[in-house]
Amino acid sequence: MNNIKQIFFKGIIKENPVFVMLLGMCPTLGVTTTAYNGLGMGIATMFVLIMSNIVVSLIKNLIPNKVRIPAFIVVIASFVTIVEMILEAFIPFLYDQLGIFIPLIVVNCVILGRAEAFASKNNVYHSIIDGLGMGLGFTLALTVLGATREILGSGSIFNLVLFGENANTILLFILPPGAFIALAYLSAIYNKLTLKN
Amino acid sequence: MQYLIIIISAIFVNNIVLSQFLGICPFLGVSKKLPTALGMTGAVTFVMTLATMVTYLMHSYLLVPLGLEYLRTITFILVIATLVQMVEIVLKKVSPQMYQALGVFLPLITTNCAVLGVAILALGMEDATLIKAMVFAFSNALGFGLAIIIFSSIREQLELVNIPKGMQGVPIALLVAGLLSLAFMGFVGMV
Amino acid sequence: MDSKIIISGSPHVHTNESVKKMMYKVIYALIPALLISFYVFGLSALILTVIAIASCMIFEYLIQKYLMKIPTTINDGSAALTGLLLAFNLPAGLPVWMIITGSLVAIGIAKLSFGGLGSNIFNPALVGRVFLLISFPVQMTNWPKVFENRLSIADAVSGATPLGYMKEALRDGNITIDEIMNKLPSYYDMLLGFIGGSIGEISVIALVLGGIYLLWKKVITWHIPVSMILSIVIFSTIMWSIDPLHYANPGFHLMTGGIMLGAFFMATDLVTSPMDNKGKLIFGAGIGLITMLIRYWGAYPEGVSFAILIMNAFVPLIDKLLKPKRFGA
Amino acid sequence: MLKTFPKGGLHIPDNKLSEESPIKTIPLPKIVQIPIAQHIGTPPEIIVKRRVRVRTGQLIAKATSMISANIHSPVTGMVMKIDNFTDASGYKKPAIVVKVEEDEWVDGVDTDKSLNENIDYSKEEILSKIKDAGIVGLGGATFPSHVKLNVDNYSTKPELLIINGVECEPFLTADHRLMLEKPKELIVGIKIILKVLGIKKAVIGIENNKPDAIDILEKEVKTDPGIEVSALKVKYPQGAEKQLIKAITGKEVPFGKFPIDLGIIVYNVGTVFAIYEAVQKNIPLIKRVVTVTGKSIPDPSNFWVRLGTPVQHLLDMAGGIPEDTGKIINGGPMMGKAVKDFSIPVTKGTSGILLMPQRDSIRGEVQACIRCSKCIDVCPMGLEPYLLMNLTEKVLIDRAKKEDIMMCIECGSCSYICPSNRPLLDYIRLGKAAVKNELNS
Amino acid sequence: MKKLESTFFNMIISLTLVTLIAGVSLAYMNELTKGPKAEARKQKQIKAIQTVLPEITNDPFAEKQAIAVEGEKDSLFVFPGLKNDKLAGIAISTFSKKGYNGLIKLMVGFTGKGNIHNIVVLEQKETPGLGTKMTSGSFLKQFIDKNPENFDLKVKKDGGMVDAITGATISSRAFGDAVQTAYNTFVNEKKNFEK
Amino acid sequence: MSDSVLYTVGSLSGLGFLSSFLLYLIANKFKVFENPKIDIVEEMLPGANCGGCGLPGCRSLAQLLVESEDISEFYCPVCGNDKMKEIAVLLDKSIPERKPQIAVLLCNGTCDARKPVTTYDGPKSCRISDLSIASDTDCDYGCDGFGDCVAVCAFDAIHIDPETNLPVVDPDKCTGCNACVLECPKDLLELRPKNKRNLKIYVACKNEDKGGIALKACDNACIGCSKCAKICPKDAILMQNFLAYIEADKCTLCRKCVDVCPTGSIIETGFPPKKVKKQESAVVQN
Ligand SMILES: Cc1cc2nc3c(=O)[nH]c(=O)nc-3n(C[C@H](O)[C@H](O)[C@H](O)COP(=O)(O)O)c2cc1C
Ligand SMILES: Cc1cc2nc3c(=O)[nH]c(=O)nc-3n(C[C@H](O)[C@H](O)[C@H](O)COP(=O)(O)O)c2cc1C
Ligand SMILES: Cc1cc2nc3c(=O)[nH]c(=O)nc-3n(C[C@H](O)[C@H](O)[C@H](O)COP(=O)(O)O)c2cc1C
Ligand SMILES: Cc1cc2nc3c(=O)[nH]c(=O)nc-3n(C[C@H](O)[C@H](O)[C@H](O)CO)c2cc1C
Ligand code: SF4
Ligand code: SF4
Ligand code: SF4
Ligand code: SF4
Ligand code: FES
Repeated sequence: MNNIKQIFFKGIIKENPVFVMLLGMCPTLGVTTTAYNGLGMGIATMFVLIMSNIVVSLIKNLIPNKVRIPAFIVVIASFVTIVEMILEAFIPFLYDQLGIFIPLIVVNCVILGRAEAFASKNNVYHSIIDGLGMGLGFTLALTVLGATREILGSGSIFNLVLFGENANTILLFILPPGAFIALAYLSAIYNKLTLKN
Repeated sequence: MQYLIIIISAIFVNNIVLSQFLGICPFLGVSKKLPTALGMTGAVTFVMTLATMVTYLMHSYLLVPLGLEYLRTITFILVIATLVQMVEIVLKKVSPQMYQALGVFLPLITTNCAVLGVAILALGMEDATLIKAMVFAFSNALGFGLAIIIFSSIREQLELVNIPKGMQGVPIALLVAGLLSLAFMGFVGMV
Repeated sequence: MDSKIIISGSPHVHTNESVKKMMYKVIYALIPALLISFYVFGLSALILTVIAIASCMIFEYLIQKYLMKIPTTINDGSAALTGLLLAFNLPAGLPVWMIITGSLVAIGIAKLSFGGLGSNIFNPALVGRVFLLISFPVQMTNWPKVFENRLSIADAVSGATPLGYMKEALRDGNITIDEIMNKLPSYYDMLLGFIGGSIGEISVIALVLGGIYLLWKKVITWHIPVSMILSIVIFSTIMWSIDPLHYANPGFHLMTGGIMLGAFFMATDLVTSPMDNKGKLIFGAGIGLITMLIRYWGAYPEGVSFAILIMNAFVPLIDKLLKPKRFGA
Repeated sequence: MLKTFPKGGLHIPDNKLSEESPIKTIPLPKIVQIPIAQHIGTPPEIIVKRRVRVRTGQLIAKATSMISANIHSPVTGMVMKIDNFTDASGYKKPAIVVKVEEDEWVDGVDTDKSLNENIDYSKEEILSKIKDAGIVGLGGATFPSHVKLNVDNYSTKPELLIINGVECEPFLTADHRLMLEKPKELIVGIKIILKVLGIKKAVIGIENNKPDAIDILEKEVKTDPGIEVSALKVKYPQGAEKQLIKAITGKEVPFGKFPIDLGIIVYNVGTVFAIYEAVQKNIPLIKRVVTVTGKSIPDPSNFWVRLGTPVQHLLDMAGGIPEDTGKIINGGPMMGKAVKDFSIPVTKGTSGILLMPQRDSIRGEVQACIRCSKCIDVCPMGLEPYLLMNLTEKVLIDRAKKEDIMMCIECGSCSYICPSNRPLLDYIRLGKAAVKNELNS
Repeated sequence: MKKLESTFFNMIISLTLVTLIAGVSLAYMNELTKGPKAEARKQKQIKAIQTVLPEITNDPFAEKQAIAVEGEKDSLFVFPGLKNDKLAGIAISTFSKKGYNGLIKLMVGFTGKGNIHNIVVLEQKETPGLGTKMTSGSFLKQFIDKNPENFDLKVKKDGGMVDAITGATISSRAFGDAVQTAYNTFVNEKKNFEK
Repeated sequence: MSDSVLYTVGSLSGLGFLSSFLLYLIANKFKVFENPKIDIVEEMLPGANCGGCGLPGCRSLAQLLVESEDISEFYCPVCGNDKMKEIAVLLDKSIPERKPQIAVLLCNGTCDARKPVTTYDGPKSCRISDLSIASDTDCDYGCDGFGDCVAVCAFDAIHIDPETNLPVVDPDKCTGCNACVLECPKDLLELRPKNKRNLKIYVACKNEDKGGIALKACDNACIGCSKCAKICPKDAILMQNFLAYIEADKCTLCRKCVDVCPTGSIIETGFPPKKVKKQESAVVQN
């Protein structure tokens, strides 16, 4: 039981994909102009992550080593395509916002990384937990980053205006340099907090 | 002239790493030393151009005629994955040194979203042709190279100064990337 | 230290020069330009300068003392200089909280995050300025008209910088350089500094004077200013001779915007420029080239700040590739 | 245009306080302490025992290997102890302590002060005389002179002899006074060396801040077409062999090579005088000129000093030890070594004793490098001292080696100029030691 | 179970199989979402049309018409809105390429008299915080109920009547330009729809 | 089934077929062998890259362990015996048992015992200060106290005690990696056997001067009086250069020598307090 807990929480804190492993940086930086986008991206990624973890751990022994990566990628890509279809059909607003980063979920290093490092070596149950933990860690990081950038850059949070429409906000934070800078300081804070524990 | 615009746009104005946010993982990961950054640039340039060529052809002559655009993601990534793995196997044999230097990052080119991203973006260009797509991919790879080379030389220099404890490692790397991106904002509007 | 015999490695003598003295020399060199800006923009320029310097020094003190927990270095004059140069790069009348934000970015992000004096890659004052420029484009391009509202701090009447005006006019098309030039201040005004712009960039004469003082005192070397100005002159002369109707003459480019401020005071920042003399020449030339690229074809009317920051990024690479010639090699 | 070396170097206030003071012969001290390790190479083997009486000029330690030099007793008296004593290096090393009784010279020595101009020895005789006399370079490196002079060891033919009269260190005036007072002897010494080398051409390099020395020597060489005096622009460290060669001939000695590879041999004026005395008068190397100086010293002077004389004795002769002494430096302020106390003996390599007042002795607070590139500008070897220090500090010794740390001649110009008070040379020395250790292991 | 070896046969079979299964499931998913996807795309436009037009009863999509614009490859789309078979207004999907970052796409609704009923921004890539303010109510409000016949769609700086977004004159200009194009089309096409 | 489904399945599986086919061809043509065990072993090693094994890093050790026939020469002090055995079993090789060791400081020249006679004014580094001066005290052999050893310890096991200005080794953290021993320019650190209660007896001095000179420099110096050597029942104490040295493998920890030492330079640790006699040992708690 303890084991399960460990697998679950390590994705959120000890091996947080964003702050610790530096994986999946592109969507992390690219879509987090608002908290909502970060959350959406996180959930979409989490879905793909869990599903592909399941399938990979199921078929891990059927796949010879040399075609391992292509095979895993096909699995992942299928789920991404499915997410893409679902989003386009049912949440078109988010689909537009996330843009090119939806197909790029395929190459989000977190997913292939987990498939390679965890799911291909563990059973289905553990893989689900791992996917859930990692996915939550990822979602959390994206949402926090999105929120930070949205508050500083647009003066709102989850599209809720905080300072009035004409307030001067620090535009830089919703532009590319701001993404890097905000994440830099968030991870500094993260380091500080986790080091203390 | 239009090629020049594509090139300048890809390298400076819409730099793939600094303003498009593609390929950040290798950008942060393999940039601790200048020589590895150079190796990575070479690998990415090669894979990116080749991949864009193949995917472009596949898109125009297979997917579009058959009405299968929705398979774009899966087919592209399959092609790229296969390609990278082939490059990896060949490199291991031909130049073990370079293989050593790039280590785990060659397989990571597969999951380098820059490659897939550029392949997809290349389709969206106005009046796309095969040559244009390839020039686009090539110059984006150069943009990646420029960014990662500067970045790694900065990181090598930072090895020699005393970074405050809390900023060491990831934060300072991200901060440098941020300031680099800030500086490159100067190029906006140029094309 | 008690009166024991002291032991240390050679050499046992040292120059009189110190970091602090160098920083103060730069500050002295900036005083003429500062006085002109007080004369031109009045009270609001004074407020801007005071707030920028004070907030830079306070941030340096607070961050070093409470966040980094290291001895503070506010006495070495570098924070004050950063504050002064930041102020030089801002328009008079900028809201106070924005000035303070700029100081925080300059000192906190661009300087102390890297470890403080000597460790930073990018020029702190310019990072502060560009951060503000991108974040608050409206306020940052709101230039008070010269000699108006000098004694009040009420909302100033906004004017334009010569470069900004030219860019806007050229974008509209159907107008030639000569027509634009006629509407701009005279060269005489530009030389003295009676034009719109950031408070420190306006007076070419005062800045050149300060630059000469620094050269004389050997705080800076000639390499960067000369190569930077030369490359601007060459590039703008080429464009001007190709199409004099749409590209202004080199003299205009030299006298407007932050070229002199950049060439003598900001590109020459020791910390963020190359060590080697050949490297300095390349660095300067690169700044000149990028400045003109941005002025001609970029979104911003003025490019010196960005150009310096971009070349700052190349400094480690230049340092790596260009080394002094070893004796006997 | 005066000649000088082009890259690097700097001007340091030269403070030649003892410039006007003629070289005095001082009374013998009560005891002398003669360290065995006085030169580069293997230390000689002690051949006297405790409680044995030795005479002035008697051989007391015999050269063992190829690069080694004899040591002679500088006084007459009883050997009291043979033990380890702290020397200028700060470490305890073997030394012979002799209680001084009188000054009775060994036989065959010509103590007559008159000039002897006739060189009637063969090349081989001269060489063995120099070797027997235990002469080593007195310019600083203390490299055994007979080794350097033995042209048969080299594949390149010598073409030019350079005499180093630069004395670029501030404060020191020993070479300057020697050139003023013994010009004729120096010329004879030069001729002796030329004879051994089998060449005709010699250049005496003197910095322009010693115009009187330049005048005197120029007068002396008028009759000798082969020897010329070259006045040089004042710039530290022009006295360093490689820089001097560059200044005079325009040639650069490549890293890892010796001047002889360019056909050049350099001797310090002090060495030349020692060679003159050894060959013409049979006097072994038991004394040298030492400048005793410092801003607070009552009477800055130049002395003829017997080797082994404690520093304390010299200071007594120069007016006593000032109250506020902070540093005792064996040598000049740029290259000299700070020593622990006044009991340290004068050795073959001691060109001066400099006392620094307390307030000048303490180093300024070390600050971060502001990349001002001044250290690069002054480095005469074209190195990047700031980088070498940083690399050593971060223990990146391999990289430091690639950046040519071993080329550093330890002139100290970089530490002198650094506005941040960075201890550049301290770290470079450490880096060099680390590289050497790595080579050994 | 032991892992399969990387033999020729195994490699080909397994990868082919994986792709095969992926293909089947994707095709199936595609069939499933095809309808909703098209519907979603349509809904987006319909919603925009409904916002910019007064109350209508018809399906404007049914009578959609493409109108070519001079010098452009893309065309405008005109959606007539009828209330009880009478023309209530015309929605025009228009665009301008003069935006700060290129294309700006709007849906502009005109009442029969040519008054602007409402405007919706369909697509824009302007700089966040600057050009993007064109989607805000305070900027759009100034166009509502104006008739471009007497409301000059140029920005004030250029002698028109539009209050530009501060710091984003270019975007504002492009916005006005797109509305102007729509209005021109409206004037040309209006009679075709008046029954 | 519609055409589109057919096309989808056809083209996708065709692509899959093609990729695997190509991959197989290329993989066969460019085969390289790299022992996968190296990775496995490397993962088992601590990854501190401390150099305790005498090699540049953990991977080098892993490679040697895998590739050499005889691995008895190689030992990672950080892993300890158990882990090394585990690796040996994995590789089907055998290794000899090694005693765990811990670093001790052979100097007890505390601030009180050894007064400085000069002031050193230079970079705070033992190695650098040693380049310009043997010591700022009269003892040439003692600790400089600038903590070069502290900086080099990858396990945070050494700290300078501000009271004594001497480094103190934390017996729980020290892995016996030897890094500090190699680093100290004065050769003052030595690895001695580690046992359960951290029982140790050793001479904490390296001063080779004659007794009188040594004592003048430092109150805690070994003066080479040989009393300990005489009393030692196991002949475990070696006298050389006016200095005693206790050989760890002969010493039975009987503590006889401790009592006879007139200067208290023999240090005992880990023993229950004796009837109060020599308490100098309390100064160094390692
Ligand atoms: C290890 C060593 C070997 C040397 N070998 C030679 C030699 O073979 N030939 C020679 O002419 N000088 C030789 N020298 C002497 C140097 O050329 C030079 O004269 C001496 O080191 C003093 O120069 P400096 O004070 O500038 O270092 C040697 C010096 C050293 C330290
Ligand atoms: C930095 C530096 C400065 C030196 N300055 C002098 C000097 O002023 N006068 C001098 O005779 N030798 C000086 N030397 C020593 C010379 O390089 C060289 O050792 C000497 O001239 C060789 O002659 P010698 O073998 O007779 O000593 C200096 C060496 C160094 C490294
Ligand atoms: C990074 C950046 C982004 C900009 N984005 C826009 C934009 O989205 N829309 C726009 O009209 N102007 C934008 N501008 C400003 C234009 O370059 C130009 O200065 C401005 O539109 C005209 O100035 P004004 O509106 O203050 O008169 C941007 C400028 C920069 C530097
Ligand atoms: C010649 C000279 C120019 C300088 N220019 C700048 C500058 O442009 N911006 C700045 O923040 N500091 C400047 N400084 C101060 C100092 O170098 C700067 O704060 C460091 O970059 C901080 O590490 C300058 C200093 C000198 C000596
Ligand atoms: S001490 Fe070495 S590095 Fe410094 S200036 Fe002299 S030669 Fe150059
Ligand atoms: S002189 Fe000092 S501050 Fe200047 S570059 Fe060299 S080390 Fe740095
Ligand atoms: S034990 Fe050695 S390395 Fe450690 S502080 Fe003492 S002298 Fe320095
Ligand atoms: S104290 Fe010494 S031996 Fe022990 S772990 Fe630290 S460096 Fe290694
Ligand atoms: S997510 Fe883009 S490279 Fe990793």
